[in-house]
Amino acid sequence: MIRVSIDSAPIEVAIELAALEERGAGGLATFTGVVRGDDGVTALELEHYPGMTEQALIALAETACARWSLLAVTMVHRVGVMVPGDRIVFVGTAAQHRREALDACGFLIDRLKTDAPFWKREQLGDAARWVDARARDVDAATRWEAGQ
Amino acid sequence: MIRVSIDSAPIEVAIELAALEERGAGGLATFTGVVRGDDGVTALELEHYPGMTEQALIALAETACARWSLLAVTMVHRVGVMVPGDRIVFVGTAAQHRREALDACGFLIDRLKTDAPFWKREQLGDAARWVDARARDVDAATRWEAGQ
Amino acid sequence: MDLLYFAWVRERIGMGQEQVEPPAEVRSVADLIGWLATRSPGHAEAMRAPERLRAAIDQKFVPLDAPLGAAREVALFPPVTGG
Amino acid sequence: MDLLYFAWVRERIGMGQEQVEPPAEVRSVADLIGWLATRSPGHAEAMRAPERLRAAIDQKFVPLDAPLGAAREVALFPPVTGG
Repeated sequence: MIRVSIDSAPIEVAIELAALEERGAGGLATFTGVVRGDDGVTALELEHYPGMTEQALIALAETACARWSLLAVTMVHRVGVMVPGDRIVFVGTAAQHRREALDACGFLIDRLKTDAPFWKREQLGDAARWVDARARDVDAATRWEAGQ
Repeated sequence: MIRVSIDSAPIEVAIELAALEERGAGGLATFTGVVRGDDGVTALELEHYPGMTEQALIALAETACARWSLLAVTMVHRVGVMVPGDRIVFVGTAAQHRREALDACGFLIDRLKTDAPFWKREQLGDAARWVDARARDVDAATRWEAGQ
Repeated sequence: MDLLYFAWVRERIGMGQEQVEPPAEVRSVADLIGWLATRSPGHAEAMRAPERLRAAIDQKFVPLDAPLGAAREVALFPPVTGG
Repeated sequence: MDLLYFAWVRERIGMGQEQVEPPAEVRSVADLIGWLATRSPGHAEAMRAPERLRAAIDQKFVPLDAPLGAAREVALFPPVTGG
């Protein structure tokens, strides 16, 4: 079961987890990304490429399902305006065995960072800046290519 | 912040997650283990070594905090009688960076399996059997020694 | 051909999408970027540093030297920063 | 010395804890296991295969050849199976 959602509404982790648990798995791994208030950031705006984003997330989930034995994958990304403390992304995996759930979860969040068309703009009081892509995100995504 | 709990009450993942999120981290990783109904298992009973168990989990959490930059670690293990579908264990980590949260979460669940004094007894209708330790759990715990 | 712009590419150009009919000699994404740079000062500013741009053809990421082929939708944007 | 038993060790012995005063020649956990085996048929059954037993002294895991030293609490149990 693959569930992908891109929505401007807050991410409801308890609901996402309950849906994953219903798959009867022995292990569930999750990653939740939260907007940080570092460096005076007052708000974060997420832009995306409607249509392509959903396809990109589904393709990632399918890749994970081909690589690990998974019962369910959930990927939820919030878009629009958020404030520090808001959840921006949730990735959850369900599997019979913990290592598969954990590895697939790590793979999905690493690859989401480089393979899905989202762009972040930070608001710092009256000023705004587009967030630069980070080399370490590319490195993190690349490590999965070696079959690590 | 380290939170360790061993309790016969159901594990409330939403409450545990909310407490982790309050630490202001950028990333939260969790693992939830659920009782499986494989092979006709009708119930699972968890026995532990009161006093030592708490110490063992706190020691693991402290080891993780020394190895990764973490804002919070939560380890909750249920004991007593459970049925398939019940959560048996929850591990959650909060960190500024996702890789630290994810790696620490994997470390904690792998090492919990070998380093904390819990014992599982499966009920299969009228019959009961103590679950044997698995070599692959020892292997999974050992991989963290090489600094992987 | 439908063009889509995102993030600061969109802001510099001043619009999120437009329809264009590039001449026949515009064969690759890189050619398209060069041609777009001549359309307005905003386009020129957005296309000024092609190495900072990324592209998708028909909603698939492609390198800048990818041929446009029969592309119906081409998107130009900075490196992605989701998650 | 307080002894604690868990899981099938507890079941075979028929109790979860007892107090014992082993003789001076019982110096290691392995010695203790051998000595306990003589206390009752249940103890004998529980201690029959020492390689299947694990131990803790004063709530720390120890190998079976660990010296008892000034141990106040010794626990014997099968390999752990939590998580």
